[in-house]
Amino acid sequence: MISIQQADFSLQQEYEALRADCPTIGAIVTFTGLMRDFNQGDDIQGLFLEHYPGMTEKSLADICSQARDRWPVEQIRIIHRIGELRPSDQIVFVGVSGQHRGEAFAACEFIMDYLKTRAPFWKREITREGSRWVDARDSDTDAAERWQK
Amino acid sequence: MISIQQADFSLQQEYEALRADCPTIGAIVTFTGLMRDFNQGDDIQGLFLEHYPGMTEKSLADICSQARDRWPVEQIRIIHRIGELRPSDQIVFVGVSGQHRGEAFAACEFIMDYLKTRAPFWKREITREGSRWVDARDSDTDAAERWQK
Amino acid sequence: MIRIKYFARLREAVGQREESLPLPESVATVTDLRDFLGRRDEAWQQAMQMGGLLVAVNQTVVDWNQPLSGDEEVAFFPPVTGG
Amino acid sequence: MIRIKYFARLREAVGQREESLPLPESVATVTDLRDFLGRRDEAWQQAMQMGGLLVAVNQTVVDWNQPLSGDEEVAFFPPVTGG
Repeated sequence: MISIQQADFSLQQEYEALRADCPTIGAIVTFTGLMRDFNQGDDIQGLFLEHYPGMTEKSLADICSQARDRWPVEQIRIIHRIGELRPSDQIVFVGVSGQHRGEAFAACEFIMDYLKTRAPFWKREITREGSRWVDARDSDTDAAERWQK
Repeated sequence: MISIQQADFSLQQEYEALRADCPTIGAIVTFTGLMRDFNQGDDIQGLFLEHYPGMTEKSLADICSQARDRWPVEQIRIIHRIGELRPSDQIVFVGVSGQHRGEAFAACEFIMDYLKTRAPFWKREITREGSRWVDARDSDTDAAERWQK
Repeated sequence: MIRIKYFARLREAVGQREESLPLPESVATVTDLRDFLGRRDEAWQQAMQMGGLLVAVNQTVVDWNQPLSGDEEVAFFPPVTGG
Repeated sequence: MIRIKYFARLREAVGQREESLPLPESVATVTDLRDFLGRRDEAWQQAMQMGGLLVAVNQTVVDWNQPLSGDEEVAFFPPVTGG
């Protein structure tokens, strides 16, 4: 299930849903991305997350289906927040359940790497001096390209 | 922090501790291992986990310190339950927080792979026909050896 | 009609969120559309040459030689930075 | 005195959880100790030849040529299966 929302989320609630009543599940891997208060040498006071409604959901669904083609996982859950966020806020959640840990780890990291480089979200940082669009990072592109080898 | 305990644990509580008041943290990865009700073709009714008190803590501390030598992570939390467990019970938790996701993913998976092959725990499964010691898996040895390349 | 959307830094640079227009005669591909828009004025020209610019047709990122028939949703945007 | 511990399948096979004994004259390494214990009777012999058997000295897994001085905690156990 994929959610794009302004509201915060509860890790426990998502975890319970991934775990729910399925005794074949042996492994649950979760990733939570939090807002840091520091980037490129500046204090960050806040963040604004813009996205492309419609395409966002489509691209995340496509990333999930690619993950499922690669690994036999059970459930996948993605939540991405949009709008205004403050330091230490939760931004993104990816949770994967599966029979074995290797698959759950790989699928979870793959989804994050692809989300970072393919899902249409853009961050605008608010600093003391004003606001600025965040630049894409080469390290994210490199992380995503690893999976194509 | 490392805990070997009979009691269950709360993912939310562990997550909150990893997240606590540290706005430089951008990523938290958690792994939870659950008891499956099926192994090698048989229904499993329960599990008994034996360990080597003293060495268990020592080996997990050593695995953590190896992870820290490899990746600049913030906090590491390991919980492993012992004694009697039932299907769907939580068995093990590894949580890692860090500035960036790649490091947190790698450290968390590394710790699990090493725990599986180096920490002195032994599982005894209870089936309808009686009980039996679980055999070590080659796939776990392979997973741990990956990190030595 | 082609429906065109602009996002993030690009949206600010062109001062527009979206628009619709009939497919111009000179436009057969998304590259043609970008060039067409870039001829509007200097701000547009600079914006449409933004480094790393991406284009999506009907909400899927495509190559710059993707053909257009005139009834698509086309979006231009800078590299993504979510997550 | 050497303190010896046995775990899991091995503990059951030798019917013992732990014991202490003075270092036997013939024992200079952990392999010597394994062989010494294996000479007790047939059950011990079979147990101490268990496939994949591991040995830890003072709670650290060591190679089979690890020397013993006579004042260690030595543990024998099958491959681990936690997690």
